[in-house]
Amino acid sequence: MNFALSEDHLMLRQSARTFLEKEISLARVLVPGATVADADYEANWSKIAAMGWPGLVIDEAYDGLGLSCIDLAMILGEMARTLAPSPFLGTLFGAWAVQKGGSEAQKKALLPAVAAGSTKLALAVADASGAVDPPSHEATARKRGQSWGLTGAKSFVIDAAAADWLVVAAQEEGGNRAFFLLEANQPGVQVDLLPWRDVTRQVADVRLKDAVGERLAADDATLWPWLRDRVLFALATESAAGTQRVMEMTVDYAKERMAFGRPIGSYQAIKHSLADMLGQVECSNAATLYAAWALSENHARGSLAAAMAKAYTSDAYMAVSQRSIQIFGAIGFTWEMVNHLYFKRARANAELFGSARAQRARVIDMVERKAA
Amino acid sequence: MNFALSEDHLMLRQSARTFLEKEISLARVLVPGATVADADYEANWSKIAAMGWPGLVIDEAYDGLGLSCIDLAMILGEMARTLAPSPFLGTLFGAWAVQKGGSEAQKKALLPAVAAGSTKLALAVADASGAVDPPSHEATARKRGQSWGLTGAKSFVIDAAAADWLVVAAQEEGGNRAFFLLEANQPGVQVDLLPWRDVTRQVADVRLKDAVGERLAADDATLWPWLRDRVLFALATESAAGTQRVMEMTVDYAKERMAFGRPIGSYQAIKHSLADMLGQVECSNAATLYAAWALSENHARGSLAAAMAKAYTSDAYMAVSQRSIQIFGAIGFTWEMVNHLYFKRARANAELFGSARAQRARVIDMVERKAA
Amino acid sequence: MDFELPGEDHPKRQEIRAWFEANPHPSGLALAQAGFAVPHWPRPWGLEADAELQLIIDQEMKRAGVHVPRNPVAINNCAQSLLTHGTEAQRQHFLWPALSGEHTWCMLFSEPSGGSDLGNLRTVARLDGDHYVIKGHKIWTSLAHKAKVGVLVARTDPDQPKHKGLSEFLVDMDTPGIRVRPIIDMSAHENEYNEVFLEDVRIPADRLLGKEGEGWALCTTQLQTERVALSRPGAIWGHGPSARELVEGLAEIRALADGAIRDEAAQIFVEGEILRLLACRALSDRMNAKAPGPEGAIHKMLAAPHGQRVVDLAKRSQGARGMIAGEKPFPSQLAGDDPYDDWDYAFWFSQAVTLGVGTQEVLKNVVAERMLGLPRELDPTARLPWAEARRKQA
Amino acid sequence: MDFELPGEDHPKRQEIRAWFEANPHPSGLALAQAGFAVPHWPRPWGLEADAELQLIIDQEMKRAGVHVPRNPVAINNCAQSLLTHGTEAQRQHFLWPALSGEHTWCMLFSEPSGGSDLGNLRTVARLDGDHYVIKGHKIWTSLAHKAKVGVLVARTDPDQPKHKGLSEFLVDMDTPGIRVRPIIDMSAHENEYNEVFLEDVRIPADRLLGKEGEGWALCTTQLQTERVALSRPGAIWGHGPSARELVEGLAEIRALADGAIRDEAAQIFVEGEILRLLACRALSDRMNAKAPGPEGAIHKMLAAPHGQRVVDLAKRSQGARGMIAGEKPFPSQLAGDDPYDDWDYAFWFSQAVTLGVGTQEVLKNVVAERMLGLPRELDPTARLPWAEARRKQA
Repeated sequence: MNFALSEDHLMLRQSARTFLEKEISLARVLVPGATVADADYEANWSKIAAMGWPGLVIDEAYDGLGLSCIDLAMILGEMARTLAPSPFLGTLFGAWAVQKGGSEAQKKALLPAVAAGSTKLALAVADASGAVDPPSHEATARKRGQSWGLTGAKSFVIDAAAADWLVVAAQEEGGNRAFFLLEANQPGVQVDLLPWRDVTRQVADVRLKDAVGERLAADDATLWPWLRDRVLFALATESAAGTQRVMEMTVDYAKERMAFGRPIGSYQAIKHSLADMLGQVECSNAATLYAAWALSENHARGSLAAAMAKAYTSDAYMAVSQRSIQIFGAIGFTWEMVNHLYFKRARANAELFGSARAQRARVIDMVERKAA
Repeated sequence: MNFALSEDHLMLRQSARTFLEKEISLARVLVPGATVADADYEANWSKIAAMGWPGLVIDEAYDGLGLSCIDLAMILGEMARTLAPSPFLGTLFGAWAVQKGGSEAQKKALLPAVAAGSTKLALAVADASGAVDPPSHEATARKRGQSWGLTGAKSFVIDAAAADWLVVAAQEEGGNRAFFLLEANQPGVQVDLLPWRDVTRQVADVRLKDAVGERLAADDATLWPWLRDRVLFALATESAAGTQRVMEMTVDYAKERMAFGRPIGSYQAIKHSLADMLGQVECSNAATLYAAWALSENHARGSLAAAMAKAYTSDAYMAVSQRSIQIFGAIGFTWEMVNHLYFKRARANAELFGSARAQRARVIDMVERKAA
Repeated sequence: MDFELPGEDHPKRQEIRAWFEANPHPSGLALAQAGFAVPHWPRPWGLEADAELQLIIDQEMKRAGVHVPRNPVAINNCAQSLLTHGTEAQRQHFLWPALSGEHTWCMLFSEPSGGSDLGNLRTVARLDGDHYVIKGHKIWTSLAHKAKVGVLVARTDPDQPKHKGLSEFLVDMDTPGIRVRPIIDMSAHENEYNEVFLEDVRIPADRLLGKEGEGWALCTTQLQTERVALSRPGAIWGHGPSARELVEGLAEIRALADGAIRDEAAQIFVEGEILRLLACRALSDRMNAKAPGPEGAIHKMLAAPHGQRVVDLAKRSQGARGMIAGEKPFPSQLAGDDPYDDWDYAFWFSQAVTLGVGTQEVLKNVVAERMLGLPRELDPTARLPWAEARRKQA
Repeated sequence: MDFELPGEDHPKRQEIRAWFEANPHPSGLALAQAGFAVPHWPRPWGLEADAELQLIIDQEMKRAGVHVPRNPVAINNCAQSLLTHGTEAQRQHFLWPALSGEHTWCMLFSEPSGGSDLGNLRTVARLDGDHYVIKGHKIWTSLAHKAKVGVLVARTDPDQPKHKGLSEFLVDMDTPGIRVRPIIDMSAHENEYNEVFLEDVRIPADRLLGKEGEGWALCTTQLQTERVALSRPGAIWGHGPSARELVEGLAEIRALADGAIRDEAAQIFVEGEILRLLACRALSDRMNAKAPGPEGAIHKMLAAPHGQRVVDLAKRSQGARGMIAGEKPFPSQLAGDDPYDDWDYAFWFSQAVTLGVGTQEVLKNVVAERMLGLPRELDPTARLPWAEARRKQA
């Protein structure tokens, strides 16, 4: 047993941090009215791709690095610390879906290009209400010889407008649910950017009208639970790392900012808030790393661990990023400071793929089933 | 319009405070192991009866003072400030039931003696689960010529062991629900004191076996909602006044107690807690006085006001009395200090006749019905 | 005690209503001259109205669809100081344009280095012949981008302790040397606040309000909104949606079926109703001629986080859709005239309500110190000459 | 990273299990001599065990139904100081009876006037020939009513600043002049704490532990429980019911059908699981030879209110029945050996967990100052000679 990170993991994290601190700037997003279009989204992707990160979790057989969820957590967390806008997350979700659910041919056709950074993906699960569990099937798939025709609407699709290929949950005639692979650049696919409050992330609606696709090999019943656990873990990892970054910058500010002749961090109201924040950071990190380990090991508690991590980190990130604005005072509420970007990422991560409360409902269901 | 208390009310409150501060002592309850039997329960009653308080809300026609719920709030609040152990509350609940639900003969027979302090009452509504809404009818009533025979069990009956007469909710053969008046001192009535944590209040189980009683004239459907609103208001009034008393003594302590060379009340963690307490006190008082006014006026919002007051004051009293123990530090957790008596009264009041959450459920039901 | 508000047949109400029936579309000047801009002021500006009459006027204006001229800084905060501290010339020059809404006012108080420690401000005003020359940098100035008149606090004597060397001025906002920069906040909405840069701004010496050194007393009085807080239950400083509208909205989208949301909504609803009662009690206190005290602080201490809870639950009820800019949580609740009536804007702006006009921490100190008599926070800089204290901190 | 605890086939585990199979009912002395009382200590007292071996020993003792001798003050807090600061004679006289449970120990630290400011204590020890004479009043002393040995902190030099003039002594609790008075707390349960009055108590000078003036360093070390906190998820300082048992109990009485309770229970469950992980991480840190730091404070800062939430929800699930003394919330969960296993007692005692061994406020200061580097709270009395500081406050 060893609950601590290994030297290798710490080094991986440190090298990612060094790289990102040097390469990523939010300056252009901190201009009022900025959107993700101003966020160096494509340029960041080129840098990230050059590091080989798109292939992190792709098997070595498909030219990836074949790393575990723990390794991924090191790098994904660092990206979330800087909020680095890029199509990394959508591509990651898509790569997971193809790697777990795709046929050998599908994997061979797509994954090496993804690992090389030349192909980007996105995963379309939710409908306009945001519901994902089970995946919405407002989209339907109709068999057309060897291929399928997809029609319907998806929403909250991360990085859809950047993606070359979409992985879409849809319902077959007859009612089976499955995932389908679609080329994004075809007449039947329309992608509309959402005016998303988290301007460091690209999120879009996708409308399909007889779009041509192929079906992933795996059943929905196999693929979705596996995929969902990883998606939740990834969002939790982002949230935990963001929480820690917000705490750190708030502590720094509280040491410097003076009021009535002393640093504001010497007032108990601030001081105790920061101690509470550290507690939330410690808990977020513990929950997330446990999920990373459990998913890496395909442990029986993986689903539970991922749901717990998403539940805890969602609330903690929202609370800490909100408290951070309060401690910075009015300046922390302006567009020109980073505080609001974290606050918005926190709230967006909390809602995507099921809120903290929805995750807690799943946790208690799992615990009851186990007890029964 | 005038949301402030009148001079008359303020004087009534002040005279009650002066009397109680002089006459009531909790010294014998502050000895470890003390129960309500040590609490000068009967002696306090004699003093209170001599003040005419048992007749406060009884109509002048039955030798009472015929005062309103606002007047009552002045005196009941003061009793709750000192936690004055006595059979006042049970007698009040019983008197309300008889006055609203009794026949002219029943009122004539009982109320003058109650007003004079020579007869005490208790109201038995809940069953062993504590449920009251609607009143439990684990007790059944069987017609025996002019009188009724009652059998069954009641729990959480305030002041039952002191009462000369019990007012009992029961179910008639055929299923009608009603309230019945029973002499306590008869073979079919057994009263067992509960080992109640709030040792400033007497609470008992009542077992009935063919006990002889008579039916109150009013229907359950008329009487219970009227009675319930007043019971909730009375408990809320106690809680609001207790909250204020706890805040005051905690503020005093925080000004005197030194740590690290300065009063603990100069530390923001304590100071801000006390400001929060004052906020809770202000809200509790506003909610309670509004309920007092609405019930005095038989206003359409009376039920809503009583439920809101019970909901708010239950949570506030629990929170403030708990925080008080924390601010006093370890000494505040010993039996010899009064803090725990308020904490226990807070929790008992919160649970009796439906918790804060149960009241909130009623509030939102009423709001929805009104909206519909 | 009587919790009924003045009824339909109240004689004063009849009188007011008759005025609005006779003047269905009054100009700002007409409203001001009728005394409706500041009914609690003495004549000729107001009607010497008690709190009840103020409430009636508010209700009747609402009924007539008429608004007081939008000039909150003048009408709620600052203009009243001219009655007691202004010269007759200042009153004649400034008051009617302020009350009629012709001249929008703004408050040039806060500074970037100050935060809660407003008294530590650095802007200086130096007397130079018959002018003051002002140099400094203000921030969080509402309405500066629309204002004709700025009420400015500046340091006239740096060798006094920080609260003693301040003075207040009435500044024409188009004086050369004044530059206004809008601050866009996280809501991305049209700016609420501005920065104001003052670079050798020369103003006539008769624009000094009161005497030199009275600036701190004037501006702290002005920051306590003087006009009785009428029943304003909205989430954002009394404006915008309230807990009642939250519950109606949640009922409409059937969100109250969820037990946890139902309980949370009920809790917020109860809180909101109690805050209404507290606001009415403050009104009664005014009617009973009780002087306004620090209860304003306790009301804001309770109302600000309550308002945040109102808009937060509405936002969470939207799920992921709540992150789409401009998305409305409840279909049938359309935005009214007030920008805060927009639920989405109200949510993203709501972080400000525990920051503006005293942070939540400062309010709790005020409540604990002034209402409960707890020991004051130490301020080692309070008694030193300001310039010396500043050197020490540098 | 590897979150699996040492498995059934771990060789050390086999060895330990064999010992317990050979010694099914070991005496306290046998356990101590086998090194199981303090496995992390050097031989002959312990086994120089690392954290993993300690965990295995804990689990195997539990499996064998055997308890470490109940002497927490000696075993967890104080006796280890004798290894480094005691004389050989002190070690020989005190250690085996302490580790075998023959002599119960108690800590005579806190005083009524002190509260969180322990260093301000007033009990004095005056050297008189070859004895110290002790005079003072201690409070919150666990086990004083059962103890044979008291570890006492007293002031030996009032002219030093408050933390510098303290010394520590090993006191026989049956020395004339010591009177123990039990403190009954709000739970009405058998007393957990005592007051101890010391009236001219004469003890041999060789009962001084370490040197004069080292008392503060010794007692602050002893207050940090030194033995690795193993996976103790109970609500009351690691003992008693945990969040898992709460959820099982609520399921049993069908309370989880209520949406609001279900969500609250889930929240507490998640918190409890995370606290388990944090405890295990501390264990890993010990195994990786990372010195224990202030994480103990953060763990208690999180675990204490968590424990209160566990017992509070259980209590509320009882409704009015929860106010009946001794009433159990969940039918099938019977109390075990530990008194805190009783849900009702655990609830009424639970107010203490945010007070004992550092109040929640003091812990937050420690976390903020020592882990985040925030400025320390001012203590104007810290550097003055204690006697002078005391005169100033009087």
